[in-house]
Amino acid sequence: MTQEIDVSVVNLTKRWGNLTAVNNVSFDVPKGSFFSVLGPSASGKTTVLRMIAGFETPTAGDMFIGGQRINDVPANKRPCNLVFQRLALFPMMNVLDNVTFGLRRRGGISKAEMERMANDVLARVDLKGLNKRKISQLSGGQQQRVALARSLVLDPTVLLLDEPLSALDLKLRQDMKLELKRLQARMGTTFMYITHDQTIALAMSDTVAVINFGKLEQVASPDILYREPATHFVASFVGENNRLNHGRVVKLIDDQTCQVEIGGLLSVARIGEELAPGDDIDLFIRPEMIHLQLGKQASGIVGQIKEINFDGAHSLVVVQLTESAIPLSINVKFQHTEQAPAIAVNDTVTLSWGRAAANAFRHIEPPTEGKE
Amino acid sequence: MTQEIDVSVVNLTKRWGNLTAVNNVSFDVPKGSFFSVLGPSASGKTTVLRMIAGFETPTAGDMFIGGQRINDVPANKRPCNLVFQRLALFPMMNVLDNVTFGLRRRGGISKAEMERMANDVLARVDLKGLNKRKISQLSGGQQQRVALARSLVLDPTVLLLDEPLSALDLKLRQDMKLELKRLQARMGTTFMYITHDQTIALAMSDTVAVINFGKLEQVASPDILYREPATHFVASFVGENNRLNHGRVVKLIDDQTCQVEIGGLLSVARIGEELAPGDDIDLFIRPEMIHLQLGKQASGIVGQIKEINFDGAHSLVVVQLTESAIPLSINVKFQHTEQAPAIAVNDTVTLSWGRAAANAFRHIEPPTEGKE
Amino acid sequence: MSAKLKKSGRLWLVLIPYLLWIGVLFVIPHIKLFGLSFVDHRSGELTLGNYAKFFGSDLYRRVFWRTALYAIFTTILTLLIAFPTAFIITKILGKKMKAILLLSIVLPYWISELIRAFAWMVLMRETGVISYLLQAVGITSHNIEFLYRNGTIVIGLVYTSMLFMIIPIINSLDSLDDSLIEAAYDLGGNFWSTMREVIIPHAGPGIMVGSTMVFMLNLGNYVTVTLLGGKNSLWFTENIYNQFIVRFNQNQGAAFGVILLTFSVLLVWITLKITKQDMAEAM
Amino acid sequence: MSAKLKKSGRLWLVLIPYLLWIGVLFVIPHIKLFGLSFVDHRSGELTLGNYAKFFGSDLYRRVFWRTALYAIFTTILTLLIAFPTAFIITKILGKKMKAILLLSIVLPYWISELIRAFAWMVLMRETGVISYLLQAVGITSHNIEFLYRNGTIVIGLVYTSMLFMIIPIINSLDSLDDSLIEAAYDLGGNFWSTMREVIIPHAGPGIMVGSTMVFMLNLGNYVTVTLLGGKNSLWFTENIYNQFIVRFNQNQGAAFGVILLTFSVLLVWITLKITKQDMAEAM
Repeated sequence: MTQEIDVSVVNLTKRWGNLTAVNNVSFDVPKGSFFSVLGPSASGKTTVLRMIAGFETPTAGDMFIGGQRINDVPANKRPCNLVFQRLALFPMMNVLDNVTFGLRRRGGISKAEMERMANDVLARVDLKGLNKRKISQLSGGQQQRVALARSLVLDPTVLLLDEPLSALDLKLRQDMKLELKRLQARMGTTFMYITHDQTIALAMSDTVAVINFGKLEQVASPDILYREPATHFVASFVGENNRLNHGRVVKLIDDQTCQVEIGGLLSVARIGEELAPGDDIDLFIRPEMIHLQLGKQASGIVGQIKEINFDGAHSLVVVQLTESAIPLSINVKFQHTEQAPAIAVNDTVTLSWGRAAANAFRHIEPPTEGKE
Repeated sequence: MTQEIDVSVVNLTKRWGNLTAVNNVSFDVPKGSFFSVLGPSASGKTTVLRMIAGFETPTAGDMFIGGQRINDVPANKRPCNLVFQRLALFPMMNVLDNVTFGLRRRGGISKAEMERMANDVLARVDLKGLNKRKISQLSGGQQQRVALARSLVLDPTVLLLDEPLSALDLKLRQDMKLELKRLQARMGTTFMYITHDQTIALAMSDTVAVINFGKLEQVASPDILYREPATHFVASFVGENNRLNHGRVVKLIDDQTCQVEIGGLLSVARIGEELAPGDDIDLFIRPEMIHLQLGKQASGIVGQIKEINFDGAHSLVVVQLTESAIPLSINVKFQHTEQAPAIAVNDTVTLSWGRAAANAFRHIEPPTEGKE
Repeated sequence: MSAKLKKSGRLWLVLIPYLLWIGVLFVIPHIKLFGLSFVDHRSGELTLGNYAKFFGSDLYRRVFWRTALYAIFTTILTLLIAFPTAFIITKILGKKMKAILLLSIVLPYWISELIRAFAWMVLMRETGVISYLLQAVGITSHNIEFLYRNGTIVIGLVYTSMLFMIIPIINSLDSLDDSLIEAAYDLGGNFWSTMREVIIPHAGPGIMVGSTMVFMLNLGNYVTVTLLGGKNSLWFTENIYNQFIVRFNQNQGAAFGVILLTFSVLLVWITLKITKQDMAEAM
Repeated sequence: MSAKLKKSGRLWLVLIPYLLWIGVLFVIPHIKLFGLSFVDHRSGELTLGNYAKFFGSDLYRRVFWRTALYAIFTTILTLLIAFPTAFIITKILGKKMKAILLLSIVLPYWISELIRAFAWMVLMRETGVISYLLQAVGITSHNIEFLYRNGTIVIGLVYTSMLFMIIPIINSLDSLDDSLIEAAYDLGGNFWSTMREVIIPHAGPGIMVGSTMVFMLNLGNYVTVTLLGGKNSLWFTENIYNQFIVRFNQNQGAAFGVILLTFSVLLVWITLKITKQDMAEAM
């Protein structure tokens, strides 16, 4: 592909004393795309962002924006702008002064021109006519949009976003999520979005980079990430998943599929990383890809319903497998369609799933703190 | 029913000057149940809780715990305990001293007995052996459990919980949600849970009371709430929903169902409140209950796919209706099962839904701030 | 608990010692002083003579303006040293260095103002350490008396009032979210524009509280000024002291006191108006 | 910006004025004072005589202990008034009342210590306001002199040092999450157990900083004590003043100063050890 690249990070590393916060990370952000960096807290994702923005200095590695190396460009000269997690709007200024702050720093723009540019960008984020409002008079969603406008008015090559939605409450976050994606599509600006919330990353992004303990785990489109996780971590972190520990590879079916055995039960699974027969593996099965039938069926795995957790659109059904040698329980996402069977706790059911629902990775010991 | 009632609230009202925070609220919490109070921020739900806990004095109305009127019982003598939103663990004490704080206040319990009781409850919340830890040395989930243990050790008639999960991050919140429900089932203590997060309320509760602007909207089990909302507000707040404004009742089919018309399109719908033909209504349609077929089908409503927002287990598909007189777009939750058709943006599709998917309520003007 | 306390009226019961304190020791004495200033020292009759004496005397007026100007100058100098120090303490230093620097600011106040003044006298007199050092490095060839100079008074006052400037500024800077500074920088701001548009406006209330406090302390200082400035330091408080203690004319002294108070309150009020600060809000 | 500043070394450049300040005006003079205290006033030879004179004299020792005990007593009294006041200001009052009370705490410090002391003298002397009021309501039938009594000194000192106690306690209580108080109450605690187990432990560092500061200020006070207590107030700073100014014996004065400082630092250090507080952390 000859796609133009807006942000490029090469072997980026950041150490604080003994701690390696970012470990040899490389990725490219295509021009005009919505790129997310997804990781749990303290995974190093924010450090990556702050290095690109210019607030931290990398220990090693290079960063490029629009083809130009920016390692030695000071933060206030870089062609990128940051939308902060807590927005960091200037409370002592009104909306207009917030939005023109960056323009005023540039110099050579007339006051009328600045106001025209500000009005223009405010209209695009649906804040027309609020120029003179104080920041404290705005609602959470409006503040969010001022923060976007303040950066977008400078027409940055790339807009960096540090989980700006996490401060909003649930309903508003849902709405802003879609709105942000539409805004990005409309403006065509490259967005680089940092988040720990995989639902946001999956819903908004063209490409997602998953990072853990400072290392890049996988860079892929949301559906590849979800369906074909490259590592044990991605399988457990992205999307809900059943994790069955200590299975064993029975045989390889083809170069993508294998047969595994766990507690005496057999299943086919996608091979997540290179595996050989006999390997100790963990099996991940997507709860919504499991087919649940009432009663004991000819094929499939038999179990008993232990819990039904209603969740509106669907229920999370906890099924205890009755024929396995070790105690195993599996969560099934059960869709309440009009054709769906009526289920109740203690019902006997049969579960089945296709190859695409299950992923096998070499076993990793779960953290000892267990429940965390 | 002759169910025993643990908490009873009768005509409870709280005014602050001109503002009525809680407006004539009455409900009963059955013994041993998981009862949630669900509402948006500033709906008055926290005020209800704080009145029951004894931190606010009602302007009018009565509160009963275990049949006893508690209006005049001071907060430190009420047979209920509160788990605070930010937990409010005592940072200057270790885990054991936090848990025994309430026991020490009771007097007449030997030190050994207190320690035995504390160890007992700590074991139940999976915190065995962490007695001597400082609060700051615990993870978020462990602190959560200490807060629970500290209240549960006092064996309260009812445990009040003020959104204690909202401080946790996403993954942990998911886990703790199920764990909390299991703990409640195991201990048998009545839980009264305050939240603005409808997914938590639906998943955990036996009964949910929905409150808005200080008024009780509906008290029902999660599935009734979801399937048969009693008010316009419940339909829009609980679960994701499509809202189509300014429809019209064409005719009543039976006492529960009517035919409605919106932009020239016809649909059947459940009657949410008393309606007559010609009434101006808003129509709510659950995104996951809409059946999507590729191409133009014989029956159903035709539209074109505008956006596909991937979300792992499913995608949110935005469909622009092509045959309506006014611009209408509907969100469809599209399940990625192995039988599901492959869809793409700009595809022509046909949507259909059953009576249970749609609810009609008398039209209410949306808030003027629009996007909020 | 708090609601209970408020309702039961115990609240004001608990505050009584404090309110009595303020009433008896602050309000009544100053009203009394105000009254005395209109009474003739000898005849005991009502008069404006005590004020007339001030406005009729070139010397008194000169000393008064000299005191006011030095107090203002010293306040500005204190602010110029305190602001960068407070900024570095709150926004740049790590936890440990921060504690050490804060301690170094508080420590001097543990030492009696008297002992401190004497220590300086030792340092600055003609045969003192500074004079000795300057001769040793060859800057001067004879003893220099640093005591009883205006510069010495200024140094002493800045030193004495530093804490009262730094603490309010630290308090106001503490509440400034670091990301605001980063945001200003990210949007293209440099050190000076960020200072001017973001940091100083935010610290405004703290600067105001600190400057007012320091100005008032300087204006009313007595010990530091007379010990370092000598008996002829020409500070207005000296005139007040002399009227009360040396001349036993408490009425004249009271009038001088009222003049000093009125002037200072007026000046603070005007400054608040000009900088558009609200004192209550600043607190 | 901060990272940049730190790296470029500009950080210490900005701090230089402050550090010079501390070095030249705090460290050097006190080292010099320490040195002087071991020198004989007349002969200029090294001697322990200045210290021997203190330990050999009943009078000096008595004045010293009297001063120490009064300073401790006054500090405790200040704490007892300041703590409830600070608690009410931070945890109970609304925003507006809070600002008014804070202002009422700061306001007295705007007035020269000198004017304040004179106002009190007017209030308390034999022919003053209090004496007059007591006679008017019939409590006493003759003039009472309130000036030059120990009680008056205590009142003056508590008043003078109130701010330094209240502000640190307010700062520490401000950081106490209200829900901790509610939690203690919810778990069955009452007013006293909540105070003892939750509020006071949390405010510990603030109480420590305030008490230390106030104790030091009281111990070293000169103006308030001598004006209200008279020339024979038997306060140790008076002895120091007399040695320096009246007897021109700066060596003896320096020794007295060193004794006062050593004692106070020791006492603070012991208190910190007993209450297990860390001063750096308390800051």
